Amino acid sequence: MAAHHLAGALLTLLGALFLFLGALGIVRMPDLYNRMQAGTKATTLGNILTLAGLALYHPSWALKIGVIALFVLVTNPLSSHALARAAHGAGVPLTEGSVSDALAEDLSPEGGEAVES
Amino acid sequence: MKQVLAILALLVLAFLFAGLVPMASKPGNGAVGDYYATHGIADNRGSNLVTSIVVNYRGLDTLGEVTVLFLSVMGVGFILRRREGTPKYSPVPASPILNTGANLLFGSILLLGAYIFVHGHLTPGGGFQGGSVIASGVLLLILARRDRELSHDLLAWLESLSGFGYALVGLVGLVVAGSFLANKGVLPLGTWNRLFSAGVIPIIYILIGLKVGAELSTLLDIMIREPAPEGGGH
Amino acid sequence: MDRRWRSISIATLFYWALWLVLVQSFDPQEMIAGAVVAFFVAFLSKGEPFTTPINCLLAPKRILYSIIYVFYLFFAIVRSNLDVARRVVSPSLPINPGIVKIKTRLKSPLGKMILANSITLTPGTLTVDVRGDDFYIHWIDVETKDVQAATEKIAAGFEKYLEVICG
Amino acid sequence: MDITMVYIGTALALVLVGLGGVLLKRNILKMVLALDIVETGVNLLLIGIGYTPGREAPIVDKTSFFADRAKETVNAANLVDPVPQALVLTAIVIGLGTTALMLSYVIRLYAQKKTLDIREFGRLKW
Amino acid sequence: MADVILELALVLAGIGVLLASYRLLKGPCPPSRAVALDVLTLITIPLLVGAAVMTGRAIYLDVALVYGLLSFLGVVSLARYFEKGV
Amino acid sequence: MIYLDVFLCVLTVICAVAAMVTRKLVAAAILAGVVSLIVSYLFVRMKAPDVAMTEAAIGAALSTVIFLIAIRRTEEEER
Repeated sequence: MAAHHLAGALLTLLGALFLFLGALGIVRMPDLYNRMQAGTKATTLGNILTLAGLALYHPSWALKIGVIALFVLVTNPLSSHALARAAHGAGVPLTEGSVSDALAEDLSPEGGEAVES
Repeated sequence: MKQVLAILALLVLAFLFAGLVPMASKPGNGAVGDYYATHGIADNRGSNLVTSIVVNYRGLDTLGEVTVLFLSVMGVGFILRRREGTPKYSPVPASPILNTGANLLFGSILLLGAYIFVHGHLTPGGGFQGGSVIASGVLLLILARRDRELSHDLLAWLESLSGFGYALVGLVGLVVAGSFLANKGVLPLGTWNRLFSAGVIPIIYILIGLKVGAELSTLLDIMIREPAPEGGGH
Repeated sequence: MDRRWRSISIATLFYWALWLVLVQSFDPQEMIAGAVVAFFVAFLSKGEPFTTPINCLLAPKRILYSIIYVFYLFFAIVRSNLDVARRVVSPSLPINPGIVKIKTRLKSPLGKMILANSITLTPGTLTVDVRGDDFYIHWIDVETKDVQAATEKIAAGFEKYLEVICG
Repeated sequence: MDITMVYIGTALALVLVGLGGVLLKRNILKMVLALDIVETGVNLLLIGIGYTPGREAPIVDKTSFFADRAKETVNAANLVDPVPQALVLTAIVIGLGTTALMLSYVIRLYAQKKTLDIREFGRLKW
Repeated sequence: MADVILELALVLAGIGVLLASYRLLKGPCPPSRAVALDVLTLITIPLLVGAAVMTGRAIYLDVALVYGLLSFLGVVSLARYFEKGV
Repeated sequence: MIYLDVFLCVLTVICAVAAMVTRKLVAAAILAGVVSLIVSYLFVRMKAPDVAMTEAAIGAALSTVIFLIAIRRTEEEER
């Protein structure tokens, strides 16, 4: 067994751990925005680590797997941002105990109250 | 009453299906599949046997299927015909970040689509997949940018030209090699597993890719321009 | 040669390189087909990623800063992922969320996009909206509501490099 | 217990669920969605019928697949059946076109009666 | 050894799918389900690449490539739907 | 590997049932998208990369978006 197989498998396991943590995050977190914090971005790192591990496992495909990782790295924050913006625009409330909502303050004409939670 | 009948029918179907599962999972290929798998390379020299079947052995069916797709897009255009006023996209602008990202990614999506249908005879993929990928790229532009109008004339031209080219390749086969959409004897078959090989298969698949991409883009554009009902409560 | 054609030719080179990575071979047939396809793609997308004023893309300072930026971003991602992992696993769920506003000095759309994506990619912060120069950030652990201080905490590290890379 | 049976069972279950939706639901849009699921199930069923465990995808990109390299014949016992794959490949794209056609009918019907309940469209019955 | 670790990674990813589908099926509001969809697609991409690595044939990588580039479009279109942009 | 496949098969059926049962049409569209996502992975496992690619390209965005367009132009809740 080659050493790069073992290293690749370990890296993959680490990535899978982050994938798992991201999925755990969207179950545990109280509101949409926090779910996105934990969910879609821990999985991005998990994705990159997993793909790096698999590339190490099979080095002759490293470039192509790298292209996949690059696509994920560019596209995923775009979709997260679009979803967060849309959800805020559609009035999905922040959780109880949120500290501030500067966006809602700037949007409402009086500039006073935060949105109801 | 009807519901009870429906549930009864579903139960009978479930019973039948349960008997069908062991029957359907017999190992092995059919006789036709075995023939195509054995002689596909000798006949067409395209590595991807699925592509050989779609474009060559069953090329006429594929022509029919492309026609069905064209007809359904035409049907959508006919049903959702705008009656009055200028067509406008939805007034809600997308985030500027998404806008920039769409510009950044559009070229890569187009390139991926082109890669897929150019390599249809070597790797998985082909005209249908590449066309859908290109339509997805157009969808990204439609979603992210409101200022860029899709040129319907260009799409229509592309669509009809590639359809015409498909039929023309078939006719050339009829004249040169004696049967519609023939592959052997029209172009040199080339060497196995290189890009310029498999005769007319890559040409036809590129044409199908352009046609499907143009059709699906037109479909999306027509559907997304249909105005949402005024004050629909949501 | 005007600006449009220059950006199209740079984009052609970029797409050609991407094509060669995808096909993973230097067969001359692939290279010819790739050049043709890359030109068409660059033409159709109007030379898109390279139209914004990165006119001296090959300036050594920019390349150096880009490489440093990639490493900086990667370590930021790892560090804050560990932070979020700690929050997710711990039973009491120690979060203190809220939306704060920051101001950016970056002007070009590309720079703003990279900044927003970097902020989104580092967990703990999520770009919710962008209006002009104001970014609205959802912060999982709000330390300050002040615009200046929040900018300093969230965006200053990225801005330092991005100002050089794409203005 | 063969893995193929699991796949085919899933496919048939999807068909059944979709048919149940078509028969029991009253909302036209939901019925179109159910037909979409039926279509997915049928595609899965066709591919499942062609699948044999242990065989490879029907793409001959290695010389080891050849039975006779000079005559260019392939050892068909190594490959899964390519015919269902060719059928399903086009069926998916056509399915998108027909779904879009159905949905545009749905949009027009809603514009006329402001409801999607199938019982309101009794006039359309033959 | 390496195979065992890969299997373990697969199991972890499978539990991730389970948790994400819990949020998908329960999700109080549609945007939460969209987040679950996002996570599911992101878990699927390594699964596809992993399937390619295990079979050792490069042809399966193309599927992962298509999915990696196009999967975000589903979430973006959902987002545009929520802000009434579609 | 095989256990994961069996689990995903079960999940597919559960998602399809949930898509039929739920009254919110958007949720149904998302669930149908997940069904097509998992089915695409199953196609790869069944050695059909061509079909998997088609399903990925169509099911990832196009079929979801046409449902969303239709829902926006009609109504969100099933009554």
